[in-house]
Amino acid sequence: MSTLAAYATSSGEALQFWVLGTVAVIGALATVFMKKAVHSALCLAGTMIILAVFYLANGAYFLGIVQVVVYTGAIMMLFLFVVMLVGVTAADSLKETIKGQRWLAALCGLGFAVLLVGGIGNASLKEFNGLAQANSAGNTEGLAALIFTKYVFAFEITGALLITAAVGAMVLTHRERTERAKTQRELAEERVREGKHLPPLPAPGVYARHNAVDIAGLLPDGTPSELTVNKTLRDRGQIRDVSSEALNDLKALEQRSDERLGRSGDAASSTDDAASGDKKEAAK
Amino acid sequence: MSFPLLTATAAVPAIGAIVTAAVPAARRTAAKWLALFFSLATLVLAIVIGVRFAPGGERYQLTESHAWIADFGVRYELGVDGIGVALIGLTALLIPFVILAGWHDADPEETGSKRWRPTQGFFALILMVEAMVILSFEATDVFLFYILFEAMLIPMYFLIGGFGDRAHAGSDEKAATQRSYAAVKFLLYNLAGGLIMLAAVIGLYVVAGNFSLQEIAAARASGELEMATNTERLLFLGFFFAFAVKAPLWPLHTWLPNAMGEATAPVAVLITAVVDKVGTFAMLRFCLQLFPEASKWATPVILVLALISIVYGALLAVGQRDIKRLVAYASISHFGFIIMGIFAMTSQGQSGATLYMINHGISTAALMLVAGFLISRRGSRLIADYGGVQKVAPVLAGTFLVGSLATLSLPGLAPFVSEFLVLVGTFTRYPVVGIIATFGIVLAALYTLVLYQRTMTGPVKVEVARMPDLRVRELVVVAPLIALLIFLGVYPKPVTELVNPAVGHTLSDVQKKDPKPEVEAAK
Amino acid sequence: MENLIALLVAAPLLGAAVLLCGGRRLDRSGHWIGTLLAVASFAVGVLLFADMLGKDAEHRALHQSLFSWIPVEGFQADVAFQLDQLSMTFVLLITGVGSLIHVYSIGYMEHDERRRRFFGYLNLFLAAMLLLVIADNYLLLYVGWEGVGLASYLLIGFWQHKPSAATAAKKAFLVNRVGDMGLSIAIMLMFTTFGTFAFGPVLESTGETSEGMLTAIGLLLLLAACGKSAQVPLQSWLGDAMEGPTPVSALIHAATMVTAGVYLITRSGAIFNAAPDAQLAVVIVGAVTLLFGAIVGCAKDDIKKALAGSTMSQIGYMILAAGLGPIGYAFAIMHLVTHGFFKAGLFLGAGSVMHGMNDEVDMRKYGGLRKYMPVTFVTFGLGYLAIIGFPGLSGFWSKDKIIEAAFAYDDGIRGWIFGGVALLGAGITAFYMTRVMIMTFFGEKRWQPDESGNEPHPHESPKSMTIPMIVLAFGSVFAGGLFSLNESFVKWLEPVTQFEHPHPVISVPAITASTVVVLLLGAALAYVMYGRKPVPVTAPRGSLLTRAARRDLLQDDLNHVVLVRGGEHLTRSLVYVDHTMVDGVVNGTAAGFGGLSGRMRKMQNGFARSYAVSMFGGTAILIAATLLMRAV
Amino acid sequence: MSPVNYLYLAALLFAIGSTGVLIRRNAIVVFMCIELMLNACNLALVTFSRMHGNLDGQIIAFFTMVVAAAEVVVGLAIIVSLFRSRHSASVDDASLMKL
Repeated sequence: MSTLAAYATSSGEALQFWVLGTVAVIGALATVFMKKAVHSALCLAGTMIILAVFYLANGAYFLGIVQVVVYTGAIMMLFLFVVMLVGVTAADSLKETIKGQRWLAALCGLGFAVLLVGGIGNASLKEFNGLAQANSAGNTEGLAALIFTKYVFAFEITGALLITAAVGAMVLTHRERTERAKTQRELAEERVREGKHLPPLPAPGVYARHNAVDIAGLLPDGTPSELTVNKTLRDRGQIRDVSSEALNDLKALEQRSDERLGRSGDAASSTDDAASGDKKEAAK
Repeated sequence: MSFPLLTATAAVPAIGAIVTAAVPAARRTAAKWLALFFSLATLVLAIVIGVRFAPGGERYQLTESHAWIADFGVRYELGVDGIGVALIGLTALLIPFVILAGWHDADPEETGSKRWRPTQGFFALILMVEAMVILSFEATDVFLFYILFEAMLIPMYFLIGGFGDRAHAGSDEKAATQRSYAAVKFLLYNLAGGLIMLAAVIGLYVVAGNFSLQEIAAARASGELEMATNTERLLFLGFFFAFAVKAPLWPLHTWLPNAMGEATAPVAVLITAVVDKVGTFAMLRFCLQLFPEASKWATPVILVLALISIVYGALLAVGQRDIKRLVAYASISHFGFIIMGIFAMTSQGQSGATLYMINHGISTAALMLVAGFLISRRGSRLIADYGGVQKVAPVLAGTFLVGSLATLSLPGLAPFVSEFLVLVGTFTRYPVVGIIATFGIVLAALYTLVLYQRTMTGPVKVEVARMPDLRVRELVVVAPLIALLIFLGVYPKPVTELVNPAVGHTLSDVQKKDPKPEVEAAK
Repeated sequence: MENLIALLVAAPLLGAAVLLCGGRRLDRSGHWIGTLLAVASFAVGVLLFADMLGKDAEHRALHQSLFSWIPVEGFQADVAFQLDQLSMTFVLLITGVGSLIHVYSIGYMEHDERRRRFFGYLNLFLAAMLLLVIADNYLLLYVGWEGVGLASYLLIGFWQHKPSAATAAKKAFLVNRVGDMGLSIAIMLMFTTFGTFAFGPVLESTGETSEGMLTAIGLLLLLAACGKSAQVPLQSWLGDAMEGPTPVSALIHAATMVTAGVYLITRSGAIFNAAPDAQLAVVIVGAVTLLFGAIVGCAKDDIKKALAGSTMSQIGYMILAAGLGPIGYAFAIMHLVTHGFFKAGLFLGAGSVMHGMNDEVDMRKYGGLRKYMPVTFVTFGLGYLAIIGFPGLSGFWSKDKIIEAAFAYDDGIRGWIFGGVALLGAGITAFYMTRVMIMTFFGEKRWQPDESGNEPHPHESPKSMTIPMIVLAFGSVFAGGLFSLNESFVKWLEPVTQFEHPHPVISVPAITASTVVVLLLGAALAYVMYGRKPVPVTAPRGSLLTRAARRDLLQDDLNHVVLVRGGEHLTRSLVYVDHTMVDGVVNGTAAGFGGLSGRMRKMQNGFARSYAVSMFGGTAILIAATLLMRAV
Repeated sequence: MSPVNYLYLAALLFAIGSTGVLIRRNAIVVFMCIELMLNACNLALVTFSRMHGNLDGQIIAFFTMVVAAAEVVVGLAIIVSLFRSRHSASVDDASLMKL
């Protein structure tokens, strides 16, 4: 591998770069433009893995592995967790609300790209030393030698930073209980006192066709009752309204049973249908 | 080392301000007497300066010099020439009268206003202004002068905004609104001027390498310090703009009528008779001395602006309905004369301009303070609210008339001497300008006499029928001023002799000589 | 002797200071102090006069230098006095007539509670007027010049509670200021030309500058003279000035102050002699004014205003004479002195009439007063005969000489024109003075009770008033003859003003004869119009000319439309401009910044992404700038 | 092929990421875009390391990763608590910076 890190790359690496590079860019674009956060996260993970490959290709073996294990493995999963927590199905609307924001953003992005590319193009980057010498004692050992000598303070401080971040995350997400949790009895009494809903809330999901918690139970007239759905889902607006579906199903059922029972409707088409049905039956 | 007389003269009122401010509110009468005492002590010191100063001697005398901000070459440098001595004298002279005239202006019991007014603060602020103005007349370090030039805005701001004229048609709140408008306008105008000057001060430092007026001027004169034409002009404009705002010159004048209208009469006197003089003084001392070529370059435009000020101020004074605003516009006209005299660059013009600063200070003080007494009696600033005062309060009317006559430069009273000198000085070099400016004297007669006629003569109005005549305290304020007006009108020699050598120096700075009379020139 | 000169001014000045600052405790003695000091000044004048007569003509001028007034580099103004024959003449006239009028005022102002102040003002006037005539340079003259303006302002507006008086005072001061402007510019011009404005050096070196410059100075001095002496076009204040107490009208607006213009022109004779164009202007102004004043005098029913018109006209004569150069100066001054006598006498007579008639001034409400106030009638009558130039009386001697000199102005057409105008003026003078005389003292009594039912009871005035009138009447009768005796007056003034004998275009006896004929014609016409039939109490509408003359030939209306209205519009629009434009620019800047920050605030929409865009954009721009700098 | 191409790729990814930050309103996606930008930087650093023949670039990239990890932890915690109080993960809902 060390020979690959010379000033001119092998054609294999070139091929790899062009193929994977294209995929990485597509992944990045998808990250930005996918409506659902989950899809964005997955695309990003893909891009990161490709980057890991590039690290390896550039002789940064340790980083390549870390990229896969820590970044793609841990951090991206953390993202997915949060996405799930916040609501996996909620799709963002990509409609812009701030006037001119999109154009300005595009302009900025384009400007950055042009500037950076222009800057790199202008820089005199002809010399390539390759990592052959640096990696001679092994890449990980080389890094370790640097980290624990030259960069030891930075390393220690990043350690402290990580701990602080961990503590900070706990503090941020932790909710302090300021009062004693109510017992079940107290809750029951409270409910009676308020006189709102004495019996248990109705159960959701009359039709257990989906994971029924997010489907409202239907009232006798076929309209959904929001009471049947978990409060969290209600607040998030993630109730799936199946009432119209149910009503349509009901209609279809009725029609089918009509056909089955040979009852004819008043419309001509239905008589035709009936006639054709009769023919079918006759053919049988 | 000799006794630092100049520092002491500025320090006495400054200490007085601190002491006065420290007096508890319950003992405010003591604060008044303290303030008066300190202002009189300053006057004594100013007289000592006048005695110690030798008009024919060195240009700057009684000099003091101490290192201050060594990194930037800023020094605490003081020194006075004849012009400075005269103006220090004017300031020290007027402040006791201002304090006496404002004896009750900030007293919650006397004014009957429910608003809380710290009496001691009023007098402390006046003394503070005095200290800064005197020090600015003494400073020969450009940076030190700049700091004082700006710093005196702070006490003035509070004096205008905090202790305004009670006499309004509307309510206390409305008055307070107008007052703060006037105070903010005053502050913003002058700050804007000061900021531009700051840029020029820094520019001067970059060019010259230090802030010392004497060193720079000497280097300029000897040719050691060359300035590019454009640099010099830009720096000159930076300085001049600030001074023109303060002076004030048309069209930068609109803050003055507001400030003088809303402030109490003593504070209005402080503005126009004392603080504004720093502007014209600085033109004479800094603009001409530091930037002689640029001054000559800008002369035509400045003369035109001064001319506009003269005629425009007078015409607007005619159109005013408010006594104090009228006096303010009259002052604008007079400042036009002063600036014209300075930039005519003749001995008569500049001596006249310096004399004009003194005389205008005294005459405006006389007129404005009497107007203040009048206004405090009737509680209105509108000319239309008066009539026939002469019948009920003849002494008040008489002093008012003398003040008016001084404003219109009647011969025999001090302003005539200076105005004529300015006109002659201008005429010898710029005849047309001189002739147009002479129209100002007709207009001056118009606005002062119309004011006198409308307020003092005619049938007695019901509201003024019981107006008391001048009280002893008020007479003590006005009588010396009038006596001084007459004395300086008949015998201005003491002042002119003080001023003449300094003017000679200034003229040699700009390398201008008086035009020869035609008859001699022909020979 | 010359040390006494300052006393002339000092005495009345002291009086003014004492009386005006003295307060109430001088109320009872004030008029005596004032009169005493005026008389003292007169006594000093007489003393100096006697001394002067004792010297030979060439060495009579005295000079006193007090102190350096305004010492500035290249500019010397001294307080110094010069008393030559010309000044001496004025000093005697001013202090003499002034003292008489002080005496008269004791009686006239007896019932006025502010009499002390009145005498203070009178003394102030005397001091200023004396300063004017004895100053040895133009700047000090200017001080006196404005000083008399001030005194005149104070005295016209003495009854300040009357708005008309206050307005008249202001008008007088303002119109005078226009003239003063001329004088001050003239002084500046002298300074730039000669480097000085003392009489001696300026008048001696007139030959060293161009005629154009001298013409300019002369015209400016003429403007000054027009203002002070109520000459066209600055004459409008004099009629209104009659709002002041009558002694004021007599002293200031007839005898002394208004003649200051004549003094100025005569004093500056050397300048005018070298500038014929300026002289022509002076002559034209004098001629126009003498007709103007006479016409106005014919139409006025107010006795004082009729006399004011007459004053204007007579001063027109003097100005005309002064404009004629060396042939006229002496006669101008002579007429000035005789006029001082008879016009003061006439005004005092008018005051006496008003005093007896409850301050009624309308001549149509007089009539037949000769029976009630005989002394007044006789003295007034003598003054009347003197002013119309009745042969033998003062006015005849002086006016006739002026007419002669006018005919001698030029060999050609100019002599005829100005001589003719002067002659015509004499006729009109006779007409309007006869009219005044008849309407006041002859005919039926026409006075009626006023609204409150007080009927006037005409009576003779007290002694303090009649004695000055008698003294002045003596002057009106004999002064002219005395002066003309052996040409004594002309010779007296010759060292100062020079003198040339006039050579009129027609013979002198012919002129004298025609003058007499013309004045008889004028008097006869007046008698026919007013003496033969009763005078209506309310004025008839009159011809167009009469109506115009009553309104001072529409000059006031012109002033009103052009100056007052125009000025009001100008100031009002300027106030508007100042508020909306000059201040508006400033306030607009402030409002502009306010508006801009309002806009900027909208950019601060609170959305983090917006801020992020600006950050990114800013970074991009910074990088771009860095790269560009590199590239450059 | 020259390794400079890696730098171009990094620049492109960085620009894409920045555009994403500006366009997206979902805080989580914004965060992902930031990660993308960080990764782009890392790629550049690694490439630089290769160019210069020493490992310092990699070290910096390593530190970047650590810091990114810390940042993600805290950032996500903030998002979670924000979501708890506002029931939304949109960055536009938190427009408290305006008066």
